[in-house]
Amino acid sequence: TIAAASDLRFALDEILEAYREAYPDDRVRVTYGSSGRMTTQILNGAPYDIFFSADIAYPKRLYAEGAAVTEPSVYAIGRIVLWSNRMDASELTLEDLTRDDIRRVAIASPTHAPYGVRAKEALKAAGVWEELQPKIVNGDNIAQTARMVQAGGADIGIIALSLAEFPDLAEHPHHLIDDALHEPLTQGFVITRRGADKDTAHRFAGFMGRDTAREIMQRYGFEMPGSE
Amino acid sequence: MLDLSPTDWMAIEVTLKLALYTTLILLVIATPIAWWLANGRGSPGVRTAVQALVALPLVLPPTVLGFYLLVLLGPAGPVGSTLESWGLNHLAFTFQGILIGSVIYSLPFAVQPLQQAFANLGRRPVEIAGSLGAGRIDRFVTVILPMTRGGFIVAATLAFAHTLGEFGVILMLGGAIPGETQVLSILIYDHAEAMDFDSAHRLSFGLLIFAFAVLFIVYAINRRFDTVRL
Amino acid sequence: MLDLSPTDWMAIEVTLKLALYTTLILLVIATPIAWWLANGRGSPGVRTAVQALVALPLVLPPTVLGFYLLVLLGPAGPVGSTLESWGLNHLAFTFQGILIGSVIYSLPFAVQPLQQAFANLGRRPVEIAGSLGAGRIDRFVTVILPMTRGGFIVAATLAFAHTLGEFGVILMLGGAIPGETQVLSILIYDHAEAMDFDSAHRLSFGLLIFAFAVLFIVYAINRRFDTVRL
Amino acid sequence: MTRPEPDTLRIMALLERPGFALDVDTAFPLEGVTALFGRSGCGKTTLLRIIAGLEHPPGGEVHFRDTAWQSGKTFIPLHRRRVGLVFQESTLLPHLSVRGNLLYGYKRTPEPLRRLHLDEVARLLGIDDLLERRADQLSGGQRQRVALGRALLTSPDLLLLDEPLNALDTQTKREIMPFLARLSEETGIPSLLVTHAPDEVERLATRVAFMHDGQLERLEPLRDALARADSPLFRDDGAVSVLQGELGPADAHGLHPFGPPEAQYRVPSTPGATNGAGRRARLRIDARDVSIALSPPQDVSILNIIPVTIESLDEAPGHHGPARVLAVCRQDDGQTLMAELTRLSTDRLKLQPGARAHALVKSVAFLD
Amino acid sequence: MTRPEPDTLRIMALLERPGFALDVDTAFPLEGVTALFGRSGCGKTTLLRIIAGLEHPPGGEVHFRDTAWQSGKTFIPLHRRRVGLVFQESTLLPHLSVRGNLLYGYKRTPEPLRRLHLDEVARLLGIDDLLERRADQLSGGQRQRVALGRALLTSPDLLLLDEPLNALDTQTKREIMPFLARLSEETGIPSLLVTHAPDEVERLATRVAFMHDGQLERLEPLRDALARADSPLFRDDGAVSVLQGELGPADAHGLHPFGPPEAQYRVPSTPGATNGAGRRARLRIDARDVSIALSPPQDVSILNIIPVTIESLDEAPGHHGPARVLAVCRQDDGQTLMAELTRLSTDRLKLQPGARAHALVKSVAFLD
Ligand SMILES: Nc1ncnc2c1ncn2[C@@H]1O[C@H](COP(=O)(O)OP(=O)(O)OP(=O)(O)O)[C@@H](O)[C@H]1O
Ligand SMILES: Nc1ncnc2c1ncn2[C@@H]1O[C@H](COP(=O)(O)OP(=O)(O)OP(=O)(O)O)[C@@H](O)[C@H]1O
Ligand SMILES: [Mg+2]
Ligand SMILES: [Mg+2]
Repeated sequence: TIAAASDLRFALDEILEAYREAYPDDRVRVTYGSSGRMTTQILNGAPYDIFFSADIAYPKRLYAEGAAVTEPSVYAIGRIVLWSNRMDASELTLEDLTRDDIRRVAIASPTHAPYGVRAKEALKAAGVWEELQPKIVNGDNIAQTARMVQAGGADIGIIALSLAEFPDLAEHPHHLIDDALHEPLTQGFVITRRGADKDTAHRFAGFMGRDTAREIMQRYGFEMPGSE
Repeated sequence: MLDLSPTDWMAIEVTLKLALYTTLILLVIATPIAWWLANGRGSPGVRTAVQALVALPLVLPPTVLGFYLLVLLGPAGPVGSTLESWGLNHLAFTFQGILIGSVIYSLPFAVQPLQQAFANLGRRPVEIAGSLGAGRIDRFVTVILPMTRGGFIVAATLAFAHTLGEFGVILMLGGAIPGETQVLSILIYDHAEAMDFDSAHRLSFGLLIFAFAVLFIVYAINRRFDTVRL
Repeated sequence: MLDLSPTDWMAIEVTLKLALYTTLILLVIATPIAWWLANGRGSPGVRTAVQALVALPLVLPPTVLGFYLLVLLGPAGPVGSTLESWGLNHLAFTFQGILIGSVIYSLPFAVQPLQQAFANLGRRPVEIAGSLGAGRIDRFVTVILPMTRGGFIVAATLAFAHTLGEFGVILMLGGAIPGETQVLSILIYDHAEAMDFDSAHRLSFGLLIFAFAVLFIVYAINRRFDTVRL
Repeated sequence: MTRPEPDTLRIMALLERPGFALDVDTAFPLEGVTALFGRSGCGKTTLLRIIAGLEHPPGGEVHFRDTAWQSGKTFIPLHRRRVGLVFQESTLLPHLSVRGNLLYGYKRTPEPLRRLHLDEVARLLGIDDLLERRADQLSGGQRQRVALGRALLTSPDLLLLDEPLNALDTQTKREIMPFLARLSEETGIPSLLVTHAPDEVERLATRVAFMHDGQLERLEPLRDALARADSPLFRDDGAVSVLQGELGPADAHGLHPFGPPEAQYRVPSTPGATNGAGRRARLRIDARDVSIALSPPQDVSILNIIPVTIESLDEAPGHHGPARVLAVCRQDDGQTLMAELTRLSTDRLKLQPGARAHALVKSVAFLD
Repeated sequence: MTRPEPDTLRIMALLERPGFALDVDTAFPLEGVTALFGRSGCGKTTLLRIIAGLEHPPGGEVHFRDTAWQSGKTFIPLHRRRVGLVFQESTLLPHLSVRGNLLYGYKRTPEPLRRLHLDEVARLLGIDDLLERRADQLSGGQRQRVALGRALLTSPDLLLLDEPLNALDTQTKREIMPFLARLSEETGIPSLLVTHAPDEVERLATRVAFMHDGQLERLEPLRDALARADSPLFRDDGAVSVLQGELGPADAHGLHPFGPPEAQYRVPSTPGATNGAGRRARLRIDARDVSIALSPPQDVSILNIIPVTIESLDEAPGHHGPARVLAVCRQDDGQTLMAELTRLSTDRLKLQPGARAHALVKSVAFLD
């Protein structure tokens, strides 16, 4: 079983398809959720074999506590974008968020969601964080944040590029936020203690490093390590 | 001592306000519904259907319910857009919004115990009060209310406690805006997800103590006024 | 027609099993607790405290409650490690685990209406049955149970509906393993997260219809057996 | 029937239940106490509930004086009918104290209409020590008295009493009945009293309504009800005569003269009763307490020997069989006196309608 | 006191309540019907509840025959005491039909112990048409009869009846009382009957227990209770004598001879009663139905003129005041006959204890 951060959802689904084609005998299953919760669950005996986190800090912690058997390795770097389903986000900049016609800005929770942390950093760097405070609404995770915007509750949101590339959302343009404004969203994975002896786990870990997988990831807006 | 940050205090304030308002609003709304369900006119089929309907908010996962409410109350939804066309604000991500969400979500907890209490009462006390010259409202206040106090207590405490703990609907609909829609449960959740268990434990503990105290006092008072029924 | 995937069907099965078991277990557990709270011996202070305690699972955000349960039932926790030392499996991420979680989380909904129903009953019916030669259990089955049927219905339906919709505790404690701990509410949540609103709507709708049907039937049967109380 | 008449309570109602049908079309005079008498299950409680507005038979009519309480679409709810109601069972509000129960209706009675007050009523009903008790801490009879007091304290326009005294012991009843009798006389509140006790009927009733199987069979003044040989009231104690007359002052023996010289009784005074001299009073004489002699006997402890003319000789009512005869006699002042005799005695004395004789009246009782 | 004795129900209990204390230490013979008589609130219901085990006063003792029902740590719960209980109020199980109520206890009675059966009991109580009704669809008297029937159908070892007939009309009561009397005689089930109705006491009771303010004042056979001039039973109708004797066959006038030649009555037969000839019977004679004459009067409709010796002359009990005298007379067969006279008559006839006289007995009634 794979545990994966929710921003991986669409990309990983496609990778899995490719993997199943390549190894039809392997049984792989994926569960998406927030990285923090999954880390807690793994620490408490969750039956996950590989864990793809949205932030490398979590796998590092697992490794430190002995719940993971491999060193955390970076498999992708995420990007955040401005996205809206009401206006043309590609024409907007972070500074524009202070405009009066934008009443609500949705971000993922900056306390626990990695994308939220980065969004906050970016807004700070752009110098609008303080001013934006009253407009900010928080989503539980990046997917929920996207839904808040999609439902129209928020005018605009900062979401993962990987979600903005998803067909439903891709109808509306997005504005890629300069990755210099925030720390990189290094996404790391580990094989857990439970998965240590499973061939499939290792095989899948290897598969993630292959071109098929990297190509899919890139298509979904992830930057791949070492591809710059 | 629990030393709490200003965010914590704000969350506590919002939580209390939300729980209190929700409970009060629920009692006001649920009482006539429950009365009608228990004693009302109209075909029993219709009443049964309404009774089942009232329980439905429980069935959906809170975030899903929250999503539907967000669509409904947001600027694009029927309620939100109507409000906007009147020059008012839509309700998504506002305190009023999460209040509506809480009320809807906790409605069954208020209606069902009340309905049961009303049904159990029988018609004799009402008849007695009527024969002594008490009109409908008078009867309700001086006879039905005190005699079904137990049902009201159950309804109020379930609604109150449930609102304290509710977070799925509120998260979706409220967006965790400090001082406005960020309630304690969301804050605790937030801390827990961020693996900041210290803060989570501290707040949870405080919340539990507080809830326990409130419930204990309410139940103790209720017990004191207990009348034995023959 | 709703055309459902095998995952959906599995989730439906797990959900039904979970809701049914939870309701049954709750009725069994809650009945003695509620009886003791309403009529038991022991100091009123202790009973009031227990009454408040029973309501507390409601107060914590479900995922936080789930977290505590996870710690408790997981391999490192007191319960989990005891089980492991007996050569059994710990309970986290198993059906039994989420069953325990659901039971604890819904306990107040079962206890409180029952307690109220028992308190309302008074002692006369029990005295009558006793004078006619019925022992404790006999009395319970033939007098108390039928006369507090309303309370049991409320308890059962609230517990049932609430378990259908519950997902915070289950998500944390169960980890959404298809066929084992992935219940409908989690699946719907998942679909919603995946922006697969079609599936989410479809399942939500199905769940609502199903819940409505169950509740309607239960309430309709209950109404038929209603006795008027003087 | 639908035209209301003043000073009556007119009821027309048809109510069907499985195995039972109430069919009443009658008018009760709104004066004094009307006793409602009938077997268990004959519909007495149901009738009271219709009058109170607690049952609402479609098409029914209830008119109180010239007010329509129920007629066509008109329906005045119970709490605006100003009716004092004592239920047959489980009658107190359990969440209130005795005082709370008593005052519940009192407080809701407009001040000028209040004719009775807490202290007085509580004292007369013997519940003044219980005022602070909770309703569930009372004995059956105490509860019943509180319920009665509570109804009285609303100073209603009409009292509907459903067996209000049946859990009370004889002595308590005796203390309460004069109070009720006085109440009906002094305040003029009309009442409808359901009872199975002939003593309550005799003591309190102005007239008697006999119900049978959901029908009102007869409504007649107490006097007539008692005088009729086949009255159901007699099933218990046999026929009874009630005499009216003036009561004189007590003589040296403690005996009061009663009635005109041609039919004068000497009656011992009862300490409890306030039978002052010169007062009109009612005497109750059981037919079986009256014997007939052709000549006035000597050396007999019987004080009252009244000359009468025998009017008729019928079979006595009740369970007494053909061996008993009820002799209806006319006193010389015109009032009727009944005597219950054995057939053997009538034969031996050769009693015939029209014959002159002496009635030996063994004992009498005051009715109020 | 703590040593159990056979064939009595021994109770020792002290129970304190605000404003009320029950203090009882007594033993009821377990035979026939013991009537519990006392004013409202004197503790009758409470006493029954202690016997049933529904109140549990610490330190109390209840022994039924040689079984300790309550003694020290021993406490047998109600459902194992085999007690048939009729509560004073709200007595039916509302979720069951009449049949369900009646059979509830019956089904829980071991087959060999069942002495009464549904059909019979329902018929005798006149509730056979109501069996399928829901408990809330009955009238007050119907409910009471179902509760009584339900208790009887458990064929208990002891019946505790708390005013079981008080919502019933006279006629229904008359139909039920012989059944209860027969039951107590034939099945030998002892019972404790709380009642306020003297007719029930006279008809059913073997002995009477008088309660007053939480105390059991006296427990005595019915005969004695009726004979005592100050018996509280008299507050209603005055003193009563009960005579026992043999009943002869009816003569041509429909009159039966009763008693030995030296004190022979002639009694009309009552159609309902089965007073066949040669049977022992009880006669009830109200003292106020008895007059005294010095010489046997002629030409009087009074049939029964019995020679007596006057034993004592007391002030009459009840509300009758000093003008009335109760003369206790001894018949020549040794039985006591009481006569209520006015003081004027005693003076005029110069009655004295020891004097010979004739008692004129106006009317008599059978007791069973
Ligand atoms: N709720 C009800 N549903 C159906 N039938 C009823 C209901 N209440 C009473 N009855 C029936 O209606 C008839 C009249 O009842 P009601 O209570 O008026 O009698 P009642 O004259 O007051 O008798 P009692 O002296 O025993 O109180 C009875 O035969 C009774 O069985
Ligand atoms: N639950 C209670 N708590 C306190 N006092 C009570 C309670 N029940 C009864 N009493 C009091 O105890 C006394 C005895 O009550 P009990 O019911 O035994 O009287 P009773 O003889 O049956 O009277 P009645 O003929 O009116 O039914 C009364 O003074 C009553 O007020
Ligand atoms: Mg009635
Ligand atoms: Mg009593």
